Amino acid sequence: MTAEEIKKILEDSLGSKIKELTTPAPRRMFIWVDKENLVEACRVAKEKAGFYHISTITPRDTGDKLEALYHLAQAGMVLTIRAQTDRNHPMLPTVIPVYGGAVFYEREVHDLLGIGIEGHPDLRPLVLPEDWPANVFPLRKDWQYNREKGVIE
Amino acid sequence: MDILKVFLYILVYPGLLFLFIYSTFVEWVDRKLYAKFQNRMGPMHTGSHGLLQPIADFVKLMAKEDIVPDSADKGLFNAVPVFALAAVLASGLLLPVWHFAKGIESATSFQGDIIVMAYLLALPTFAYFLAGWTSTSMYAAMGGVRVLTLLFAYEVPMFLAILSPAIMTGSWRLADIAAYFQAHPLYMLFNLIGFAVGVVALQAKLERVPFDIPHAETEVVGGAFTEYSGRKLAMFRLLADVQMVVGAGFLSALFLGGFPGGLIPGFIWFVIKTLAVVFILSAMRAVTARIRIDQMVAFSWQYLAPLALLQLVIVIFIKGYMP
Amino acid sequence: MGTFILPVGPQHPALKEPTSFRFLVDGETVVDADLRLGYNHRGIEKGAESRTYVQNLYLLERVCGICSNAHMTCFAQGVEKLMGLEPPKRGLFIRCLMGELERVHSHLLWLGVAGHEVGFDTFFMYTWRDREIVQDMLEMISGNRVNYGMQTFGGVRRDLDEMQIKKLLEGIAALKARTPYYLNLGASEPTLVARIAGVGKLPLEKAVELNAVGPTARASGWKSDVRQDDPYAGFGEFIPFNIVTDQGGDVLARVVVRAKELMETYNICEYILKNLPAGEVRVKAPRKVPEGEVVSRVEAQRGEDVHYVRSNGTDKPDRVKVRAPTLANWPSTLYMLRGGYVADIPIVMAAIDPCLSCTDRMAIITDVKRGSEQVMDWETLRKHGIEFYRKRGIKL
Amino acid sequence: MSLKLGAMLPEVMKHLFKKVATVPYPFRKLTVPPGFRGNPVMDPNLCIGCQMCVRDCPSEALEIKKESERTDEQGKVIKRFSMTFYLDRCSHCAQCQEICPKKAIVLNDQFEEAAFDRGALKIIYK
Repeated sequence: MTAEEIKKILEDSLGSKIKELTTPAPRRMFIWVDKENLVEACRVAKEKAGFYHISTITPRDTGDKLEALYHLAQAGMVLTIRAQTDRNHPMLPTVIPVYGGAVFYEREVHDLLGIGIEGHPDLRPLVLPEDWPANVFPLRKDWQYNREKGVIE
Repeated sequence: MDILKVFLYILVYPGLLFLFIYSTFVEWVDRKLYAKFQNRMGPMHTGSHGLLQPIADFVKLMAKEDIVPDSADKGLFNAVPVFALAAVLASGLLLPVWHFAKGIESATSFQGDIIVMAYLLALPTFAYFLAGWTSTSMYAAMGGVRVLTLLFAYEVPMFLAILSPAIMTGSWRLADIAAYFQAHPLYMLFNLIGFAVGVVALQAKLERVPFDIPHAETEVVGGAFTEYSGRKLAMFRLLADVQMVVGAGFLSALFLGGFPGGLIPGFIWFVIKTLAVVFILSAMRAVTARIRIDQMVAFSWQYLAPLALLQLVIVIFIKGYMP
Repeated sequence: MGTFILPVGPQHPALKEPTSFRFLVDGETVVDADLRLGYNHRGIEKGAESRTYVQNLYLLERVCGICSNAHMTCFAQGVEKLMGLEPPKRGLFIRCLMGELERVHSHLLWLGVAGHEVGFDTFFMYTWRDREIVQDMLEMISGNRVNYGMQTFGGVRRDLDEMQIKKLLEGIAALKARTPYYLNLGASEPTLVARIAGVGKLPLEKAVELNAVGPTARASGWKSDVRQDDPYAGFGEFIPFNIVTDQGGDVLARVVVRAKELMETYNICEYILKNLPAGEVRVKAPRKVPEGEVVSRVEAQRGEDVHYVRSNGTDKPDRVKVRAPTLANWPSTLYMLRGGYVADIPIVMAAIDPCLSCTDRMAIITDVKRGSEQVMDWETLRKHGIEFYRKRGIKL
Repeated sequence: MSLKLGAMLPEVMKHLFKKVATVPYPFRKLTVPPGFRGNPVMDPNLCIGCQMCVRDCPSEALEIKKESERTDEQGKVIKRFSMTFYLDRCSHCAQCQEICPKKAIVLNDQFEEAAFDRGALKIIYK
């Protein structure tokens, strides 16, 4: 499928739900949707546009908001769906019903940036230890770790 | 004089001292062969070409911390290795290596010693199970259960296989069987199937690849020995080596015509024949992958046991028409 | 015996790296499997935000030892796109060559480990002996055996000379002769085949549904390969290659796929070395990166490796996200393990070629004498360690 | 692919008479190919103290300090710099060698780096 075809399918199916669509590089496409429309966008991407594979989910702290980037892939194209949520009650819907392989990525998102995943069956910590303090999320920009330098005297 | 001979027999040759030294040597041979098969060097730096490495390993383990798990039955946990080692060392005394045991029956060579020997060699297997069970560790328990499952797979073919030379010679005494085959060397050829079954069953008894299922490290860590350390583990390790020597000697006495010619030639025959068996065991270890427990049980009952039975039929047939 | 929980890891002989599985086991059958990661989490993504791009190059190389070059390539080519650099053709060819040589070493390593997991140590020794050839080749090119450090922004750091190319061709010819010989021997050994055939079945639809990547997906018959789907470096344009698939979906199929991929990789290496274009190997890269974001993908030997880099106009990135191929394969591994035998756990886990690149953890140390559980953080643990050795007369 | 019991046996037997592939390593030293990335060695005569290596070192293993400063007969200022190298942090990436504009840092062929004393891992070139 060419970039134009994919673009047409997405625009036809999602319409005004797409806030922004860019193609910064060949074989790369970024779309921005509201978090309410995230699952629908994923479903359209998988069922109509042929994005069978979820590469990963990148959670990111933009400063005033938290966002998650869903990298979907098929032969010849990588589609990134951007969804943002506010910092105080970060919450995103789960995409597991569409992409079964997203289960570990969503747990990682929950672990490291503290974005709640609505509808996720199992949100135990995945990479952080069980005794990690609550409400401390290492990948947020306000979390700093001051490493002590080990020096040989 | 006889008393002295008995003491010599129990303590020196073929008793404790000899079995200890020779089993470490056999372990060295096994490791070296295995390494050579794999294009490696094997042990090199303790003694000439690593000859003392098994002893060094043993001494090192003896010096290590000895841990008993809190929830284990301490008495049994401590007794099991000693008991198992004692059983195997006792079975070593029954090997017909010294000429004075040949003519007359004695405490170490009597009618039915072949059964006693098979029994003593089977005892460590139960000890392994008990060791696994008293350790109260998940891996050890699993290893223990696997030990018993394995036992039911190889023990029947093993017993059927050792039955055939006994039937052929009409004696239940190792020395008699060996003497018979020394007198009629060609009859050994009729027992080749039995020997093959015996070697495979011995490999399973020794729990070596492809039958090292009870302590397959990538599956159940150390199997029944997971919780054992220090002296007790050293005893189990020594036990495995002694078992290999005695098992190889047992098969040689049964199928390969024993160790004729008195003290010195007998000793040389013993070394040659046991090393030959050990060579086969090492080669078997080098060319196979570990099979699963269900595959092992299926293999024993589909191939090993029928082969052993076939051997029995052949022997009975020959016996019927023998001059 | 009833059902009980069998812990495998974080330390277990079947796992060469720390990860923790909990298996609900009924006798010898696995009923359910659960996974816990993070024993190796070093906070690389956070660390990358406070380092310059050049420093990050080497930091990200150390995400994983075996696929170091794949991570480095992925990061380097992503940042190149942000910088708007076009590496010279010779540089791209050498970049591909490194990737393929790394694939050779990794697949040979894997074959050996697979042999070891089923107790076939002879096979393990032979494949690892042959792996030395490719390791020496990599050492000769890059000056190191594991972290090659060959990729940089705008090309590669070292060039190949005629002597090296000759030696490389010789080495590949030797491997090309040896690999099929030993694989045929292994494949005709009944005990080995009995252990891997029909074990760890992953049907095609499950592989796609659970988003498996790399040889795991290809062994289920799914023709996906980043080198073809999303060509990078010299692939697609200059360097021809075939994708190997198999329909089996079991461990045997994964062995077959990797074995055929090895042969294919030898051909790619030969093609690269014989058609190496002349010219420079790198262009000069700026220190600051203009604002932007990029998704970079590389076909590592375990499958698809994804990096997301976002720059903010300074010499340090705003966000770097790394997704190593193994994480993508865990859901399908858990699927494969359920319903199998305990004895098949190591080989099924090994079959996806797991590599766990995952922050320092708090350690719990139980003081045996006092019988109390003492929670030590990293710093106390370090001091405890130093004190422990000092008491024993070792100066630190 | 046909199954054969003991398929590896001939191969294994052949190896009984082959030369071993392993080396008794600590007793027989190994050589490394040219271009090996060992420890950085700094030549104080060449260093101009630009701190490029310190800035680029991913593991913060280098420190460059000014040792002395003197003015020669022609009135030219000659500075000498020393480098403190922490071997315990070095990751042998050779970035310092690559970035050095005066080629003052070269990586040697040392690869046996273990020491009982941590102090031995702090190396000063001046």
